[in-house]
Amino acid sequence: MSSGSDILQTDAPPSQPAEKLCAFKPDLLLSEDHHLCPGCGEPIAVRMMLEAIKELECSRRAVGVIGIGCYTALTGIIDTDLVQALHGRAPSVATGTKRMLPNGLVYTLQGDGDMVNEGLQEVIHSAARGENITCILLNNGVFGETGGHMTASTVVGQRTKNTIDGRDAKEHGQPILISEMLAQLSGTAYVARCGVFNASQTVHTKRILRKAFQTQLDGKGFSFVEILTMCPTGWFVPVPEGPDYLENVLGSVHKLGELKCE
Amino acid sequence: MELEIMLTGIGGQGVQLGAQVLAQAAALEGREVMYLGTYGGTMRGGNTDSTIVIADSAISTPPMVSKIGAALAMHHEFWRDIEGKLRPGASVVLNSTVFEREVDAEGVNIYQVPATEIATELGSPVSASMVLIAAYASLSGIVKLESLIQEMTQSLPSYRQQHVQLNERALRAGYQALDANLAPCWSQTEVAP
Amino acid sequence: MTQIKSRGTVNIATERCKGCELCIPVCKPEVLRMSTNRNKLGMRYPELLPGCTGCTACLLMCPDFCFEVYRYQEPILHEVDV
Amino acid sequence: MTRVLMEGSEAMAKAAIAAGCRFFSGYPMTPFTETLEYFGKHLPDVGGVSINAESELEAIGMAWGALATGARAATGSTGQGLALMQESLSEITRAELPLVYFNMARGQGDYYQATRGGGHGDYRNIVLAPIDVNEAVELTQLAFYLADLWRNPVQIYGDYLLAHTNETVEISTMEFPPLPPKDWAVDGSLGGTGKSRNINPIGMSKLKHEIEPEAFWRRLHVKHKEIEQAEARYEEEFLEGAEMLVVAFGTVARFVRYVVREMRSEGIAVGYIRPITLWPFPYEAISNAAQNTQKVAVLEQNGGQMIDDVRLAVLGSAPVVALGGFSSDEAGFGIGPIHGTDNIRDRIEHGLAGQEVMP
Repeated sequence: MSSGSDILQTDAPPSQPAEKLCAFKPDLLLSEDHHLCPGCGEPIAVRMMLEAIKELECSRRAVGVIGIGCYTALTGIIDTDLVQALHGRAPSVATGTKRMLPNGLVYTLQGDGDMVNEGLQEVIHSAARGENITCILLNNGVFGETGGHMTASTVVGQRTKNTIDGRDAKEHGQPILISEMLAQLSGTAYVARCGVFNASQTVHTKRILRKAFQTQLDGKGFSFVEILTMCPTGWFVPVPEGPDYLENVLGSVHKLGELKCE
Repeated sequence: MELEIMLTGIGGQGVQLGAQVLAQAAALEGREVMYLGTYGGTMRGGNTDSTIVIADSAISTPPMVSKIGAALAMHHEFWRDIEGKLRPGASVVLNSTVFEREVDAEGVNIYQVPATEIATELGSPVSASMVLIAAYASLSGIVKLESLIQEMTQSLPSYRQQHVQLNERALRAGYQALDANLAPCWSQTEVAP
Repeated sequence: MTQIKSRGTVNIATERCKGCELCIPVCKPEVLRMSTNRNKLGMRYPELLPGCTGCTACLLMCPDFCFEVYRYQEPILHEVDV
Repeated sequence: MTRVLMEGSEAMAKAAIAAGCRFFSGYPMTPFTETLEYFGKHLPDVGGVSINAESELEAIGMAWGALATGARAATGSTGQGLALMQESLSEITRAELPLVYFNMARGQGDYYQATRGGGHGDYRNIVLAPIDVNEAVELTQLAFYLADLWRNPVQIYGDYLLAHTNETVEISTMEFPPLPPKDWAVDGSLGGTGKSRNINPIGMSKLKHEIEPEAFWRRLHVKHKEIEQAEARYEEEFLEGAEMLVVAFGTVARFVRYVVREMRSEGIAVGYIRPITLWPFPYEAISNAAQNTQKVAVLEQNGGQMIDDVRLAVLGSAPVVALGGFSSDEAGFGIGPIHGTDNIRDRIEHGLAGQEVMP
């Protein structure tokens, strides 16, 4: 449509009068620099989370308990108080933190390998206990950090390093749909699944995160947000195809929506 | 001075309660006390015994004792385990209503108290262990009767408070069953208050 | 020559860009495209053509925080070759 | 404050509360259960929290989270349960959080676990091994102080007899020197200021993308060396003129001390030394004592674990003989013939005759 000469200058703020709608980074991020892969969905989800905390005016009371995964690299730039937990153990650590800090907004950030594999009992028990915390799952269906291995939420047919021809239910079993599992428990007050595969879903993700945090602020009990995130590196798909793969392959099994809202 | 006392009997005879009341009464009187109850897996009918060490300064004796200065036996069933541990000069108080065995130990002083019979006459055989500990308290002066009564009341769980009066009668009767100071365990000046 | 209206614009931190291209398809007015040049990381990066609406979709989908989004007080008109 | 008769497990829990412990999480297991019960019953009275966790893994995780807020917090189990907690123990050590944890062990077979640990990497936990309930009450309070002072976990190593023996004790809050403020604790208040905190076991800090494991580990190592210098504690009796020195710890040492006192009163030249801290181990005290004796005996209720440390202390200056061994009841709770002064005396007499005792 346009030729090369039409390229606008974008290396500085505009010189004409203009309103800044959005800064490079959310206020609760210390720096834009990180080492996650191109096309990764996790920084997008973390941006939404930090914006939700800021919008709820909880910047000065939020404490994050962080699991082990690629997103752990972001702990160097997340500007809320943090406690680094072991792989899978964040919900228990968050339990102790919240009990001693009842006015804090206590959240966990975990991946599917962390939460649905290693720490499955922790999240289930914390949910069943109705612990007044918000657990956030970044679900990309692989162990991204080790290079793309199968997790308990890898969908059937999905290629991973150890299911190179696709997850075969006969050999590798079926994925765990963690949101559905947690929604059944009477201790959970809010459960929703969303994804960051396009702009409107990303905005919706923030809306869901706000509702989950509000659930905690209202003292209603355990709130849970599962965010489907891209991992083109771990999926062995071309980077630009990540969002489509997420929506159509993972999203068709881990279906989006609010599963519980009390 | 460190005095090791063992109580023995069959589960359900009140051995643990008796030991607890005796131990607590000594603590109430400012003594150093250590006590450990051991019993079989069942509530009633199994082996039950309890070790108490009462002292006038920090206790050196470990919780499982090899030698004992006094034995209170509610029943003969598990008596053999205890007999060999008696020190020369030890006081042995037997529930003579049901204790049907010879005491095979040299140089010990045996006192027969028909504890179950006394308790039954007072209303119920379950308070026999109160009779026995009070009888021992009387002959040894280890604790005062009032201390036993106070700690018995404290030690009974809320659902057994209806037994307080019966147990108090049993303690008083036991205290009368043997002459006071037959075998004093503290020096006379200490017993006085 | 024709006129294209830009209601908004972006400031792009091209040196941070890892070239994932997620911003390209989410741009509804289709005014982002990948560069032919490469940045210091060796990556192609997005370039802006006239017609930006300031919708923030690019920013929302950028994992590397490369976009800052502005809305002009008055739309800017660009003269472009058709 | 008067002295009251209390069961060991309850007395330790009460001492912990007196020391300011406000959070406890645990999973029931004999003989640790009564400790958990006491916290559950009495922590709410002081505004504290006690959680009956769904597993040991979760129990220690919860304590970790509570510690991060600056609260004095504790957990515990038996050695079996602590085996499940090992991963967290090494991480909490690295996160420099002041955890206090109880091992109501089923005997003394957890010596290696307590002093070497089964966790990953280079880490050390202070281990206090009380001889009786009175000392346990003091050491429990000391544990919270040492944990805060060094920002390092402290274990209290007890057993069935310590947990279940009743003793007259006095429990009142002990005085310790002032501690630095816990400015590292999270409360959320620094969010968005650029100075938010990160309690982190791998040395990662804000605005640094790379960790520096070597520098981090070296710093911890230096701290652990300082603890070794500062905190070794022991008790000794009758070292003067002792022909043989008996080393024992915890409840077994109570039997050993009793027998050694008895034998000394009979004129038998036996001495006694007891590590109160299993780590740091009182190497120097034992090394010095070994210079003036003909042999050193180790009497522990296991197949021979502390004997390694005794050998390291003695370093060949006297023969080291093993007099300990396995000893348990049928349930495996770790009460056995070794908990008898006759049995202990027999073992010590073997030692005096130059004979080892097969475990």
